Amino acid sequence: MFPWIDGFHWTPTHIIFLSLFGAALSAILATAAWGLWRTLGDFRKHLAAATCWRENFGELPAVEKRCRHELAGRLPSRQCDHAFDCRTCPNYDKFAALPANVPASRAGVSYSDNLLYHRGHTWVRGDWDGTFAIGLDEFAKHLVGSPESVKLPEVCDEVESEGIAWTMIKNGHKIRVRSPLAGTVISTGGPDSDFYLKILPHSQPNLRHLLKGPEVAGWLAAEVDRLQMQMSKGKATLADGGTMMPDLMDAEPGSDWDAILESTFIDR
Amino acid sequence: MSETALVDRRWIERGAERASTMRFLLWLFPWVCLLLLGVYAAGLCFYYGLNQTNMDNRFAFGLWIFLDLTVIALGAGAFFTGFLVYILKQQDLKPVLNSAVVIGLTCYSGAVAVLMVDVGQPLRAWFTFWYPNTHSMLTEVTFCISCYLLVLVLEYIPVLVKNRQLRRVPSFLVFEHQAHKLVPVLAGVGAFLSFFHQGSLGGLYGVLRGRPFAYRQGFMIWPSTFFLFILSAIAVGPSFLMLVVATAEKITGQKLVDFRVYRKLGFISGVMLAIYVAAKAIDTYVWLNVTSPSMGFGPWDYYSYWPLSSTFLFTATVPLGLLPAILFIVPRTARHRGLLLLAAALTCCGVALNRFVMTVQTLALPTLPFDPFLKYTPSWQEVATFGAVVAYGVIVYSLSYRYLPMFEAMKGE
Amino acid sequence: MKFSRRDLLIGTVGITAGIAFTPVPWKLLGDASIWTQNWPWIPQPSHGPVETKLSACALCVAGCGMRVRMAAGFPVGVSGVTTNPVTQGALCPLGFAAHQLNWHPARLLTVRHNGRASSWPEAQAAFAKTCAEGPVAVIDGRPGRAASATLEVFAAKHNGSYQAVSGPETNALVPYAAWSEVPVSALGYDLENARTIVSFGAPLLDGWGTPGRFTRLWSERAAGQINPQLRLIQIEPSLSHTAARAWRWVAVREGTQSALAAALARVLVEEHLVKTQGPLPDMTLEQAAVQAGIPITAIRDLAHAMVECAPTVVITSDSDPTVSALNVLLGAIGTPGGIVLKTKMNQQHGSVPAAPATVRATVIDGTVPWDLIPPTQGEVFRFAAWDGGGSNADWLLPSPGFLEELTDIPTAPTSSIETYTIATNLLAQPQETQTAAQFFSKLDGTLPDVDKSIHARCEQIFQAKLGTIYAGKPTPVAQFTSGAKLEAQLRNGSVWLGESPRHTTLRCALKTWPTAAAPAPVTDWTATWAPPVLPLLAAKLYQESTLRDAPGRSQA
Amino acid sequence: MSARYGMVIDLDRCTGCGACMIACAAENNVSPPEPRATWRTGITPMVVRALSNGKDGTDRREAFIPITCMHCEHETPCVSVCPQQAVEFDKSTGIVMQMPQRCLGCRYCMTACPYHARYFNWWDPQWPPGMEKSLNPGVSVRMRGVVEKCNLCHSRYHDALQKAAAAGKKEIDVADYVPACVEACPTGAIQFGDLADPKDPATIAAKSPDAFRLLEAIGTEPKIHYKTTQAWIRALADRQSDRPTEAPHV
Repeated sequence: MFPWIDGFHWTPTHIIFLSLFGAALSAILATAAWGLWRTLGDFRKHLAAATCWRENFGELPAVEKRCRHELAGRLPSRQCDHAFDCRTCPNYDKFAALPANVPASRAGVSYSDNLLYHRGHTWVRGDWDGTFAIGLDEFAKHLVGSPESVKLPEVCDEVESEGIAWTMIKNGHKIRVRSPLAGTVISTGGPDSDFYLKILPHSQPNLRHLLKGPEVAGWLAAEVDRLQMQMSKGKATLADGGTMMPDLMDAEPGSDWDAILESTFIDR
Repeated sequence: MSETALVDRRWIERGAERASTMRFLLWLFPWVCLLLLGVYAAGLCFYYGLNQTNMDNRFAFGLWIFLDLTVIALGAGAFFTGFLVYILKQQDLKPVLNSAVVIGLTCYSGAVAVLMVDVGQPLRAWFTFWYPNTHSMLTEVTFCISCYLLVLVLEYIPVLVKNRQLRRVPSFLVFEHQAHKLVPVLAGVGAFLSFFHQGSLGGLYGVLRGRPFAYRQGFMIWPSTFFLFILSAIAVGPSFLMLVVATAEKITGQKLVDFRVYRKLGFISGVMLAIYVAAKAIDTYVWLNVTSPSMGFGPWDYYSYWPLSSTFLFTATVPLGLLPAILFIVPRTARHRGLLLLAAALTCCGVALNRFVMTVQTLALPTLPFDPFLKYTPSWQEVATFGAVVAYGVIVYSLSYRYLPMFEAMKGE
Repeated sequence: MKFSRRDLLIGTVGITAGIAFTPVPWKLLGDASIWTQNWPWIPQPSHGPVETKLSACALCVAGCGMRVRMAAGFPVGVSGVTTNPVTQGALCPLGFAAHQLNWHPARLLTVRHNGRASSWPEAQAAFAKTCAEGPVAVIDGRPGRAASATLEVFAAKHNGSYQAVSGPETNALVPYAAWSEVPVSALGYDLENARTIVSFGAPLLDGWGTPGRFTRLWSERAAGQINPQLRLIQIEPSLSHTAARAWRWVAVREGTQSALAAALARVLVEEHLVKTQGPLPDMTLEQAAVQAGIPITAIRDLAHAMVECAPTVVITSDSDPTVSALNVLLGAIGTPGGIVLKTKMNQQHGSVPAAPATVRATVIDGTVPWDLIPPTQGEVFRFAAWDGGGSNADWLLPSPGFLEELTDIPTAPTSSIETYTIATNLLAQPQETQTAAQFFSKLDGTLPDVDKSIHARCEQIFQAKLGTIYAGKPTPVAQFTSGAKLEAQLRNGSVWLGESPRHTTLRCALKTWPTAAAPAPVTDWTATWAPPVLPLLAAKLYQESTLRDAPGRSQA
Repeated sequence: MSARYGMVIDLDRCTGCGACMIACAAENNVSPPEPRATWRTGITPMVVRALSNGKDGTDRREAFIPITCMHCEHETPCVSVCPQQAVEFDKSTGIVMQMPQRCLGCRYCMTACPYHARYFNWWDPQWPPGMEKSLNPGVSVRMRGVVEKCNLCHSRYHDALQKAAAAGKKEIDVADYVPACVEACPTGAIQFGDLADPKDPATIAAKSPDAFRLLEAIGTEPKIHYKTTQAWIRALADRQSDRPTEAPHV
């Protein structure tokens, strides 16, 4: 195969044959190497979480990709094509200007107007000192109730936007909660305190991708419907009059929580 | 739901309808047994040597080479579908692409595994790369197949890491994301390699000047069988793919791909098959009237021994070649799912028969005038190893179907 | 720093990638394939000084000259000796693997008594005891050797009997010996001068007599010629190897060769194809033809073909006198190209006193064919180098194997000229083994010693000043200045060839047409092969190829 | 100058004794057969096979044909197919060399050989204890799983070369190089010589009208020639248009 090996002759066949296969093989290996290189690059550039999120978003069922403006009733129907990242959405302002119409009561669960909500059922609260508190919203709380264990990042750890902020274990289900924004963890709370994480973003963050006001109502309503659908797959009972009963996971162990949690926390 | 079932469920696509864990295990059980038996048989061959087989100095190749040639032909769907989707941009074939990759991977890895058992000194296999004789078709085959196996692995990884649990490892998912952009390159290289080794597998016999039954004239260094094998492989690949998917649909009771895909695959098979049959006819004519007589061999020397053998040539070309081609192409029949699948089945049988004739019949026929016509029946070890490859294919495909998004493109977006 | 799953993954990938860049996997690859090239369970040839020595093969009566290639003191290959006037460089197929016989699984290296392991002292004691009780019968398979003398003397001393058993070729000569009142050992076939040879089932091209002698003759004078100088007519029921290559093959019905002989005799005499007038068989031509299953016309043609090209000699595979009688009619006895008398120099054998009824012990020499079972009560002491299976003796006594015994080789039975060869033992005799002669000498020191008798024989040849010594080039004995020189030459593998035969002295009268004897089975070279086992490589002929059917003898 | 060693085998002289087979096996350290070995799995680099005219009864004729590697001169089938150069055509002698140590055991060369002169070691070679002392030091033992065939007793050629070199000659004395089978033939039916030398008796014999080669039409230019005066044997050299005769014992 190589000139220094017994039996090698500088014949045309040798040269043509080996160069052909050399080319093919190097093409294959180069491809593999390139893929690996790009992967490492993404990690270095902190794009990994975003990439994963985009991959996952791409495979969400259509019904779970609804645009916030549709949820807010500003549009009849629109699918998000920016992976829920309204910061990059060119049409955002155009639609945001339209009037919303969602009766606040439509939401099956309570929410606060001065919190920003993430589709992964976390809320964000900007504090005076420029840090941001992150917590689970009511919907998620009702679902999970009191988790058996919570695994929070260490202080000073970095969290990526759409990356996994913390994980909880409940009835043997591992729940991975997405971080609504990127930054450094400066303190950690938990189920008992009123927040889970306090983080300090690297720069003044753009929070446009988070839901607020009527969108939240619409979104939560939609979520409750979804929940209802998924649970009724097991046996058809749910909260009386649309308000959710607490600690559903304990109350209804029979349901397909696996699927429910996945769609709730958008974690495939 | 039991604990294992729960865990099992977590590895399955969200919202995917799959058989219960128990049923799945029951389905796997016989195949696993077959696989283990085959592995044991192969072990015997490694430990005691090839005297475990019924091959001999005259039947130096046997069941296994037939298996290799057939399986690799059937696996051709992988490269050709990839070629169509990524190079010729036939996006509507995307739904079956993943299963094509899985089929290809199993076929090729299976074939290579059997080859390793088939050689007398497996530990010297790498000599072929170290001291390659570039004039040998077998060298070409070895190089191509090992390179192409690499390609298939690289094509399979993205499918693999799409598994619900594996994808949670960010690096996997990111790699998948990046690798996906490069699949066209792989598809291109794969096509190149496949064209060559499918051909070389034909050349393997076509160059045998000492075996006038197999020897063919050709173009430059390539005998006509080189091109015939490429054609037949391309023809049978889509058919086999279609057959496998249809079987999967039957077993799982789910609609996996749209019927349009079937028709498209069928049409490709049909056209290729038609070209192949025509080429084969010309080749046979030239061989029987020019090539073979020039070496002192007449048709009688091939077909006088074993009455059945004379029908092989006809069977492989007409009922198992021309007929399916027609079924595939004529719209009235192609519209009919049953006929389409029948045609696919016929095509697969036809190509298998052709490979059988090229490998086994070639060796059974005597060359020396005072030689007898030889018979050979494989030993149980050979058969078991054969079965193991089939089992291996079924198992890998089943696992992939259950745990990987094989037909993701079907998800209504 | 905690160790996450991701670290593990990257670690493994890194390590595997890294290992590929170390020499380790490549070295392993190389070593693995080198290992396959010299597996410990595959023997390697022993290297050592290579030399070529001459000796002779003492495994059968033919005693062909052998050129032996020795490496590290062991024979690693044998071939014929081209300067040997008898074999002319030929050997039988089995000869080429004879050097492996000494390691044959059936090799006998322990004294066995009724199947149980025993020892030489015990055997000695047992034999001494029986000797004391009564007479001893000694059976010799190869009379005329130096060792034979020892056996004979011993038998005489113990008022026992010395019997010489003879092979098919010698037996075929017995009728002529009887009719012309000469010892069988004095007769031979003058093939070199014959023009037509009619063989009744004798495997002339398949191990008959001395390999090389007739085959050479045939290949030079007959092979492939439409009208050959030497016509070989093979009369045999089946198409044997000899029949296949014969000038003419006559398929005679099984066991009816004496009938055919009778028919031929009638045609020969009645149609005056021969000078002699009889005697004639009482069977008519028609009867004979019917018996033999051959049309009369064919028999006539055959008879004519026989005499067309004289001299003609008939050779039989067994001692059926009715067939032998044809030679008398043909006048092929005592005439060139017929049955001739060798120059008589050696003392005669064959006039054998029958074994007394009261023998207490029978000693069978290692040269006796394995399947010979002596018709005697009393203990049987059998010497053999290989166990032919089916123990047919009370005592099995290991004797030296191939090239392990110094012995001399008298004239081969079919030869028309006297020869003398010495088979020097190129290998040391294993101490587990003894020849019958050595066994006797242990009991009785006064017996003639083999080495001495060989010396005496050489001296005799030197004194007679007859014949020629064939070493590299032939030298007449007369030119030798000393017996010692001559003996040295003979001991180095040369051959002594006597004077060419005298024809006139042999006369043979036949009063009446003899009566047929029971026909012996047709043989081939595996039958004329004396050892009870064949070399393992012989299986190439009948197991690994379709050339021959497996011989009936034990492959051990 | 390069030699072309070959043979002319006179089939009329072959008595089918098989001496060449055994001499060959002994010379080349072929092991005694494994009990299960048959004519299809055994190792007989030189093999004598029976020919017949296909008739029965008294019309039947039989002959014998020694078959060994034909050392094809042109487009040597086995050389081009070997994937890893374990088969080599020696340009200086015309001998087709097989290198067992290089062989992978794929047996492609065996399917390529029209004369079936190649043999695969289906079993490990085995000798009874002690018999390895009788092995020819000039030839190495082949292991299980590799292909072997006639190398025209290459070790003898090598010895002849050394002898010539010792005598300060470039070319070997033809008398010094005689393959085992040639030496063994009791009827001198096998003529061995340098077919490139027009004066060599073998070359002359190969040109005689009785001489022929097996399957000449295939065009591999075998260097083993045969000779016979018998028409029916000659007829078996090439394919006839009618049904070929079956070999006996098969």
